[in-house]
Amino acid sequence: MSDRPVSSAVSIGGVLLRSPLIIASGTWPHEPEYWKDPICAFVGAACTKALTLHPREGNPGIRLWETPCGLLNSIGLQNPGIENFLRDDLPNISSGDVGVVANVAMESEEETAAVLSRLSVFEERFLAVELNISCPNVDAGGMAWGADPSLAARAVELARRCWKGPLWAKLTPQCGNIAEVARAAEAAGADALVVANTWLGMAMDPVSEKPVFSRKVAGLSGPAIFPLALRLVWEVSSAVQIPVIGCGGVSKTEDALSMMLAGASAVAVGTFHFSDLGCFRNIGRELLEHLAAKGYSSPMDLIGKGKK
Amino acid sequence: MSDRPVSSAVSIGGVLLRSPLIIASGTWPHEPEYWKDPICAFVGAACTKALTLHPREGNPGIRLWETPCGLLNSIGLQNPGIENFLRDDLPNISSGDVGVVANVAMESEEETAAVLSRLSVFEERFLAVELNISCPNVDAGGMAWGADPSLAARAVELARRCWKGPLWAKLTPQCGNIAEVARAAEAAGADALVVANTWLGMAMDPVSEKPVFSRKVAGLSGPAIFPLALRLVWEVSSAVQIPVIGCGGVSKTEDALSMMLAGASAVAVGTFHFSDLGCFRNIGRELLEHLAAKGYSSPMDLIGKGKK
Amino acid sequence: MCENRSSDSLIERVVTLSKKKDLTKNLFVLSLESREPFSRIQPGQFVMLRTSLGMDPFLGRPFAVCGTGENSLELLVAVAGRGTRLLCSLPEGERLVLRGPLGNGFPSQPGKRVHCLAGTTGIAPFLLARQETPKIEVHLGVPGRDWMGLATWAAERIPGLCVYSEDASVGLGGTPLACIDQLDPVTEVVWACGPTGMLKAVQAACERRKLPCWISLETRMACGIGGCHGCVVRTVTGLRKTCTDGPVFDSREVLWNE
Amino acid sequence: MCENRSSDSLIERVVTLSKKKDLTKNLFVLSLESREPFSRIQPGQFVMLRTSLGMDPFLGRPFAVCGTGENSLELLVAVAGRGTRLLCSLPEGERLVLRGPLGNGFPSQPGKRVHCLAGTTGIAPFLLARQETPKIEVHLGVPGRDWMGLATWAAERIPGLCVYSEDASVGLGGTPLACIDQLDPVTEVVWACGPTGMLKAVQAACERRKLPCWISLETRMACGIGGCHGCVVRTVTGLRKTCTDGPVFDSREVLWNE
Ligand SMILES: Cc1cc2nc3c(=O)[nH]c(=O)nc-3n(C[C@H](O)[C@H](O)[C@H](O)COP(=O)(O)OP(=O)(O)OC[C@H]3O[C@@H](n4cnc5c(N)ncnc54)[C@H](O)[C@@H]3O)c2cc1C
Ligand SMILES: Cc1cc2nc3c(=O)[nH]c(=O)nc-3n(C[C@H](O)[C@H](O)[C@H](O)COP(=O)(O)OP(=O)(O)OC[C@H]3O[C@@H](n4cnc5c(N)ncnc54)[C@H](O)[C@@H]3O)c2cc1C
Ligand SMILES: Cc1cc2nc3c(=O)[nH]c(=O)nc-3n(C[C@H](O)[C@H](O)[C@H](O)COP(=O)(O)O)c2cc1C
Ligand SMILES: Cc1cc2nc3c(=O)[nH]c(=O)nc-3n(C[C@H](O)[C@H](O)[C@H](O)COP(=O)(O)O)c2cc1C
Ligand code: FES
Ligand code: FES
Repeated sequence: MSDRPVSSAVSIGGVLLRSPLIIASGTWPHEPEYWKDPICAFVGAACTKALTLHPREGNPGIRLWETPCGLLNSIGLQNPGIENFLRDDLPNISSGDVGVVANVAMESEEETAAVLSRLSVFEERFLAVELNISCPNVDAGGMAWGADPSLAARAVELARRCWKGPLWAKLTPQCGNIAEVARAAEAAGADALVVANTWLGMAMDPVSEKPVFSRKVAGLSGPAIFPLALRLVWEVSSAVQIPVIGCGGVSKTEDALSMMLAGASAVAVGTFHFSDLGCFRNIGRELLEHLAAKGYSSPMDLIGKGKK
Repeated sequence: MSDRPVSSAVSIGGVLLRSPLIIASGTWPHEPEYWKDPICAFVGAACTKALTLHPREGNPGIRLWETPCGLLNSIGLQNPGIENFLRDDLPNISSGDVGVVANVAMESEEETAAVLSRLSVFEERFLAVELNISCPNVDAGGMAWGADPSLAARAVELARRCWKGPLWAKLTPQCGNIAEVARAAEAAGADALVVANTWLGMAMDPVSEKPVFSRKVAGLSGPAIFPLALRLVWEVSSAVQIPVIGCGGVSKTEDALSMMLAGASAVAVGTFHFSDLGCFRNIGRELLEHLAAKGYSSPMDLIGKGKK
Repeated sequence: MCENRSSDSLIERVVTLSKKKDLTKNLFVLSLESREPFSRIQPGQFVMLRTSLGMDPFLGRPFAVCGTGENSLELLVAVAGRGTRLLCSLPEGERLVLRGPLGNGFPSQPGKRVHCLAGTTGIAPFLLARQETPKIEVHLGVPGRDWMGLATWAAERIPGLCVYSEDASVGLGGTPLACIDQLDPVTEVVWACGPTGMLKAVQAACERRKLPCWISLETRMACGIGGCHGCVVRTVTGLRKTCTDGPVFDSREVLWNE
Repeated sequence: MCENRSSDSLIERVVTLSKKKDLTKNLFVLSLESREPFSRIQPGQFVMLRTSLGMDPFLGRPFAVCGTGENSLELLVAVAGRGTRLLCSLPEGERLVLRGPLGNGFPSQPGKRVHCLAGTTGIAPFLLARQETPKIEVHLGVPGRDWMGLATWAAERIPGLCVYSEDASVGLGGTPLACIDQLDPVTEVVWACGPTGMLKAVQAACERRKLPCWISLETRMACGIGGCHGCVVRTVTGLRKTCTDGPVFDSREVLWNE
């Protein structure tokens, strides 16, 4: 038990966050007010939408489908391309109150290298690069890079060469053995692992008798997948030494606590804030209350405690 | 369009079911009234709890944990053993109105062979054997058999030798490539595939700061996983010629229709009937209404139609 | 812990369902009261509404605002599926969570004579517009008799409302599009809100007559604030987000999604 | 389609929340009305109750029946988490889905003088028992002042009810276990219902005095009908299902789960 006041700050492989709550990639507007307090008051960092070298339109047709306590999405990396992002979005979002994590979609090695060298010019504006080797909504690249330990290693090595700042690798649940992929990414130089991205699902329209999405499959996120993501966090954090960021279905303070007890150093929230923008404030406050009640001085005291 | 009256009967690799709705293994009482109409009026078959050679106590501690639109379970194959089952339960359940599918847990090869030869003595009392190579709630065997194509093939070959009746293999989502496992099971002689079992998840108790379940991980089922199971059904039914039985999260008529459009010949319901015993009747009726409205004469007209 | 899912950010607030009026089967006017006043709401702007009970369904549902008071607003909600059924089954006094007002409404200085064409609940933004600009003309199309309650209620609020139904069972026979041929492209402008099929027909008819036309689109939405990229529509200037770039667009720009 | 999740099997039925009475903060008596009459319900039997709104939370919640009429029954529900909070927030008139009555209650021919020991809502089965067998004696333990409303309400229904609280803020100081030492193992029997900790203490005290004792257990349940094997408890005769073999067991048989 300690009398020190509780601070919510955490450190992720040397990156200091004022709170362990992170806004997950692809879910947050690139508008200036969303990167400032009070909206972000309890947020430690926010991830950009996935960035690619060239502008991308993303997928045609229906892109969203609500499921029981979940959401299927097939956005498909829509983004303005790295140059437009750096010119139009970065000045807006990097002058706010919350740190920016650049989510970089793994494309071809040349393209990814090009994106990372452009980002390197603005290195001090980013808390970290989150290398997305787990997008289920594109044909080439995407999730395939994260499905296999040797491909994951190759992607992370490439990124490590092109980006000197903190490097997070965002893993996919769609792989035979996530612990092996995690170890490969660690060995290749990742500073932290984001566990994980969306889960491959599908929806069918019984009226048209066709798959709802143009690419047939889509990524499942939201509270429905929380128990699955928690299991991955437990597994991966037992397999590697580097910090793990839990991501998938977090909606409640208990979820954030559970992820950290299972070994996460921080927790990302995506889908749930679509329905509840107050979730950061609620979770942030209740987390501090919980720490105080348990006599902890920092959320970092929780990390991996459920394993002992 | 057809004027013939709509029948709900389907055939699964030669096994005729009066309805494509199956009650999933491990969820239904072995009491006589539950195998009779009216409770079963809209049910085509019901699976027994997993059977093993010797009696099993299952797992200690908490066995159930509700999650958003889902349920984690860690029952762990509790059952009275094959002899007690044959003596005490079989006479009750095989004299009802609904066909019995014997769910056989894959244990060691000797044990499984012994169970199957005992079942063979009563072959005519069973519609089929469902070989469970996908239980996530035991240490040895269980899901490991379904994680790998060659192990799956070995398990199915063994079962094929010991059981001459219809043989279904119940696959696990926890495998690198389910299409390969499915093809291996088909080649080894399975007559149908059940796709799939529960998804490996976890729960943590923030108060005790420990995993909720004694085995830490547990199996996630219920509406939360429906989009994930549907994707597996789509994938597996594209990979094999034998019939596929969709299983995972079905709760609505749309879900049953979606599974069949994605390639399933029948649909199992487990967790959802815990909360709604009327679901069989509702889905059964609405399925017939849907078929009639669309001018189909049989649910079999739907199978795989979403792929065209 | 945060199970009540309340929120006190500026964008989201807890409101009380102060009144629920049913117009016809499956069609309700919901009056919502807020502790804090609302900023001025443009016709065409919308809110996302959800319950705080359970997490299924968990996304808010988008609805155009059809009336405002200082601390209150009104929505016209048709039961279309699970979410709207749940919202319309709640008792008065229930607390709900509201995000908004969101998006861009119809032009605030049209400068021309405005003709509003509505398909069923598409009348919502025009009820609000009429609250502020009594000289707009409103045409409402409904499928038939079942919608009489909507026509009657809307006509009370919009004296002079023209109602149409294909079979002439309510109001005139035909659709609100009938008026388009009489309009003058120089002095008049069309605003339309309703099902996509109707909007496409309005777009085509106005195109033919070179009439300026603004349409309010409906797309699936998750966030309503420009975060998810789920609500995009194809336009002549590329993909645009219905929630933040719309939902009201110049009809000449909209290319739809096919 | 089947979104209303109604059911017309014999085991499950739609009921109406005809009355909701709050006894104290977070403690309610729910009266449920059914179109079909209920079969006779034994004290200790329970039902599983769920809403038909949304699928989260989706499992029914188990509650002992505390009162019955011909077509109605009453439950005493404490808010303990998400599910009970939702159930207790619904308005009168709401339709709910009820599974049951389920399980085996206290012995119907005890043949001895019955002393019922209840911890808070554990009084539910004894309210029902008293409805039928006025000569049982009931002892209720509550944590303190906050539970005064329960004590008052229960005392109206059970004249002569003995109430205890540790700090003597309601009724006598101490716990219902106090009476055990005065009982005669030959002519008297104990029935107990309440939190697990209390039941263990009652079990131990009765064991010591060789008093016959029946206890009603609470375990997590998914189905309530013996299908899921989720509710098992370790007994001298092996694992037993709380839902179908219990929830009332002879206390000498129960080994608990640790
Ligand atoms: C800007 C805007 C304004 C709207 N204004 C009104 C209004 O004033 N009155 C009214 O009754 N309806 C309005 N709608 C339509 C209303 O949002 C849908 O009817 C409602 O979301 C359906 O939800 P559900 O759960 O009942 O249906 P379900 O089909 O069960 O919904 C499943 C999912 O699809 C989405 N969805 C389904 N249909 C639509 C649709 N037509 N538009 C957008 N999303 C849809 C839902 O939001 C949900 O996420 C508006 C929609 C938009 C985008
Ligand atoms: C046979 C029986 C009779 C009961 N009678 C009463 C009664 O008369 N009055 C009353 O207020 N309560 C009674 N309970 C306890 C009541 O069922 C729980 O308080 C309730 O299920 C908690 O649900 P929740 O969603 O509010 O809590 P949560 O903790 O959110 O529930 C999560 C899950 O755990 C289960 N759970 C949590 N606590 C319990 C518990 N103590 N017992 C069983 N399951 C639990 C829930 O059912 C749910 O599946 C009884 C329980 C049993 C088994
Ligand atoms: C609409 C939407 C868009 C997303 N876009 C991206 C993306 O561009 N890059 C990425 O790495 N993850 C993306 N994700 C995945 C989320 O960042 C997150 O990993 C996932 O949704 C699981 O977390 P959640 O359940 O909290 O949403 C997206 C998710 C959603 C719902
Ligand atoms: C409590 C419980 C017990 C189960 N026991 C078994 C079992 O013994 N054998 C088996 O093959 N599957 C078992 N399952 C898995 C179900 O049969 C089914 O495959 C899974 O729950 C997914 O379907 P659902 O979402 O409809 O429940 C069990 C599931 C639950 C919830
Ligand atoms: S609804 Fe999320 S961007 Fe428009
Ligand atoms: S609750 Fe399912 S067996 Fe008892």
